[in-house]
Amino acid sequence: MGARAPRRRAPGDAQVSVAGTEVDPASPVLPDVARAVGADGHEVLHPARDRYHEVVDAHRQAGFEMLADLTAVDYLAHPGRVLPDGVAPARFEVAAVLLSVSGRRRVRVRVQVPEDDPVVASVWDLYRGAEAMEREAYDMFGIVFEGHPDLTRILMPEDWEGHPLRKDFGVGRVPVQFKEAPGPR
Amino acid sequence: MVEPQAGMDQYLPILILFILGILFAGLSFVASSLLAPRKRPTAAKLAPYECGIIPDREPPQRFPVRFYLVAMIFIIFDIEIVFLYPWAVVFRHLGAFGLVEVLVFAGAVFVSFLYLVSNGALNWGPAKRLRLARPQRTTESTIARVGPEQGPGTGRAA
Amino acid sequence: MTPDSPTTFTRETAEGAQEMASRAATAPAELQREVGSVLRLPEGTVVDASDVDVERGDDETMIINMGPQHPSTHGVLRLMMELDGETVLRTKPVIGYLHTGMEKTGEELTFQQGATNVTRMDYLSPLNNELVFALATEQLLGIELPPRAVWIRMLLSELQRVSSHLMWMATNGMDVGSTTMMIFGFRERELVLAFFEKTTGVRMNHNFIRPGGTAADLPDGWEDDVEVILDNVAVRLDDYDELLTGQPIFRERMEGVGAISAEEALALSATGPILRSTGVSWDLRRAMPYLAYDQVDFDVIVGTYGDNFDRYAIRLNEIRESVRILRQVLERLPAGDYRVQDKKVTPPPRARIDESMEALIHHFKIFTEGYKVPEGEVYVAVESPRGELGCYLVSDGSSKPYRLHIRAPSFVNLQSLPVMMHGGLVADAVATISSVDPVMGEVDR
Amino acid sequence: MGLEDLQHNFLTGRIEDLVKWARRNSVWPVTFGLACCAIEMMAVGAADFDISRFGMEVFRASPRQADLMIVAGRVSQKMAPVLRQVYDQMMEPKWVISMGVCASTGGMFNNYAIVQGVDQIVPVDVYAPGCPPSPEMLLHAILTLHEKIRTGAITRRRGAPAAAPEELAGWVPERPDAVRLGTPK
Repeated sequence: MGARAPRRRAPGDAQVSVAGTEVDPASPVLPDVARAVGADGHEVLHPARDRYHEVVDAHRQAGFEMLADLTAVDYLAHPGRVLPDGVAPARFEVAAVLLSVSGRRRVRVRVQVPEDDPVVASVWDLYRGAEAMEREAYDMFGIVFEGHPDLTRILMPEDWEGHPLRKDFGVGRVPVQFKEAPGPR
Repeated sequence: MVEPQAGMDQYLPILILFILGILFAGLSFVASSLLAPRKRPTAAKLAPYECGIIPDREPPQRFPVRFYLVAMIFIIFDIEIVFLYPWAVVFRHLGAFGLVEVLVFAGAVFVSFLYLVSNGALNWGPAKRLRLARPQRTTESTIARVGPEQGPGTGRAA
Repeated sequence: MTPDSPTTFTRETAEGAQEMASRAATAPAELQREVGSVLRLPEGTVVDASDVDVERGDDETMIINMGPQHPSTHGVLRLMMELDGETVLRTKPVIGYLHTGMEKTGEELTFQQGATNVTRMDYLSPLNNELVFALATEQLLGIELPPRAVWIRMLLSELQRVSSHLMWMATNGMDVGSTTMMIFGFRERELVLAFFEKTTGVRMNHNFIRPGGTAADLPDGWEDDVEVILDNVAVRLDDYDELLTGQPIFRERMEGVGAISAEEALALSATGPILRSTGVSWDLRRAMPYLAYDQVDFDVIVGTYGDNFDRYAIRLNEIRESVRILRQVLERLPAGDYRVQDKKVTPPPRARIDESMEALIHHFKIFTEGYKVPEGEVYVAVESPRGELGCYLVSDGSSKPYRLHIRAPSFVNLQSLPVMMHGGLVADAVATISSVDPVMGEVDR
Repeated sequence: MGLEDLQHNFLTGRIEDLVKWARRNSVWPVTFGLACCAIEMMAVGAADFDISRFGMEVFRASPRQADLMIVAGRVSQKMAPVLRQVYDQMMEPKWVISMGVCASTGGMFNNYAIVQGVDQIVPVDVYAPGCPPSPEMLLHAILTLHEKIRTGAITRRRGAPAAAPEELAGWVPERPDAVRLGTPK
């Protein structure tokens, strides 16, 4: 009688050894990827844009089960940030925080995205949780994620022009009545 | 035993009831057109309410058959009630025979209801339902408390 | 359509590509993704489109909006659901109806003012937002807090967890049909809010936990206020347990509904009660302790089946754990000053301004231009009642954050909704939304 | 006893007063909780601040059965047309309370995403200040509205456009042409 339930296929061999032995995810050896240690003590990686997907996949194999956060930053008006040598600073930067539940460790992967073609590989096929985060990064910064199943706006209305969190997008302040209200117009 | 009134006037109460019904229905129409504020219904008020979204696709014509099954079950019991009314009027005369007779009638209708339910007419159960082995779960039985000694990721509850 | 019809509106509420298209209009791969039957492909297998039951014609199913204005979507969440009768086949959340541009406003305000903006994101536990923003700023500044400030923050964030879970018990009871639970939950929550009003001055949006400690010390006599709250809540919890757990209707709607497996939860980055309900014991207070959680003894509650009933049991017992933590905090809250004494970061007390010129200059500088935070970027995460609440803060050396991104647990947990609701009834969908406990303020930021 | 000491009661009341008295005591709000103010609105509905003393504890979900819309929270650009649609679908007589500074004037979020004041979309009767307004503040706003219903004109002043008071006619657009403000550059 009820609708025939589509056969629920067990989603793949779980990379996750959730129970049992505690996997100590030694960071996978990645030859030419610049490393640094962030202010919060987490390891920070700066792969090149084309090696970004490969680095994230290596970490997933090494036991980083969850993608905690994925966001983007627009460094247009930034005076100058400290980058390990050999990493060319570009305007946009995508920062992905990978979390290892069994090893209790976090790693941050920061990849530079140039302004002229803001395209970077999507990690949705590795972590299903990246879908909404990448849509938000696309909506707010206009960074296109290749391989994303449905890259549409998520927060702004559909017919909104421009990407609000870019530094050259005005705050959109409505000038208030009293003359000297602080903040740009 | 109440002496039944002679001739036609035993139907008088039914006539009065009929007239009152019509009066009430007519009056409510007239009153609402008089008292209600004079407002032309705007397009928004005519549009179906869909949580604030203006529907751009027209509502589906075909509804799943389950909704009609519920209607059919209602009709079965509705007819049963209709037959109970005349019985109720004269059940004092019928005495024990009337009681048995209506019980048999109700039993027959109930059998049809049992057939419907056994056929799954009321079974709208979700396709995906995790049938659990343990019937009586309490807020203590279903969880495990991981103390500081066990590391994370290993606290697989029983 | 009468001339009065607002033709301009028909276009405006439609969200085009963000909405769910009918089956004919979606590609098979996309349809299969949305049906959620295949979450993560094992390597090397190719899924043929026919595997998904797409033979349903378009007119058999109905796409409805459980839309922005709906009593049971906990705020302005819009769920587009494809129904076959009462069974939910596909779900697509459409969000953004409460987008407030807080991350853009965050770049406008100085670090001193930042807490007022961040505290309005997750309005069921505002103090946790302020806590994560303060921890991130302090890590960039590299300052060490006096112990009293650390323990006051822990006291407030645990009380906030109690009030947030009580609010969840109330609205979850209402969604599943028990209005008594709504009244019970709010009655206890008023006790906690009264304490917050006495300590921070307001019932919500406190702006009390600031970088460098807290805005003020605890009012004297706060111990017996907290004592009253803890005794009351501890007793009432057994009433809730008795009221709800034995109820056949409550069990029917909660047991076995909205189940998710550990692999799916990890793949969808779900954290908090949703991840713990699947058996993975991951609580940031235990795994990556911050503040003084490693000196406090408490248990992490872990579920078994990952369904609604587990999440209900987890939240109910987490209130008990928070009460246990609060009792330990009551005894061991150290004395001392409640904020760091570094003149550059925390403004001087009001009285000193009249006496010393230097204090006046510091006060003036902090409140007008704000203190400069060294350049750098940092990611800090705390355990909010809904999961991992992270703050990715980039500073360019000026007194305003260059980029403030808050990793909202509800924003990520909403992605597991389609997987949980797939195949259930519409009534189960209501119970599942409530068990995910999304707060739209932090989802849309 | 002369005419003058005839107290004002049911017999001597005018139909209009009785209708206004009835409307005042059973104003049913539509659930329009948006953000933090919605939590305070629920607290008003709960046991401590009991709104059912004024016959209002029934929060109707559908606008067809509601008379009062309490806009509780910040109204974003994406939500504006939805708010206008729900307002249009409410039956006359209907009133609007703009709860909180975000609804009344955009509050502290003077940026691209928030409609700076809900009175640009729907005509508002009572503004409740506060962020969020404490339950007592909302109750005060509700009592002000009750007073306004009791003493106001029986047919809504917006019944016929001509009847709108002069000073408000120009400023409050009864029928705004485009609800969504253009994207500020």
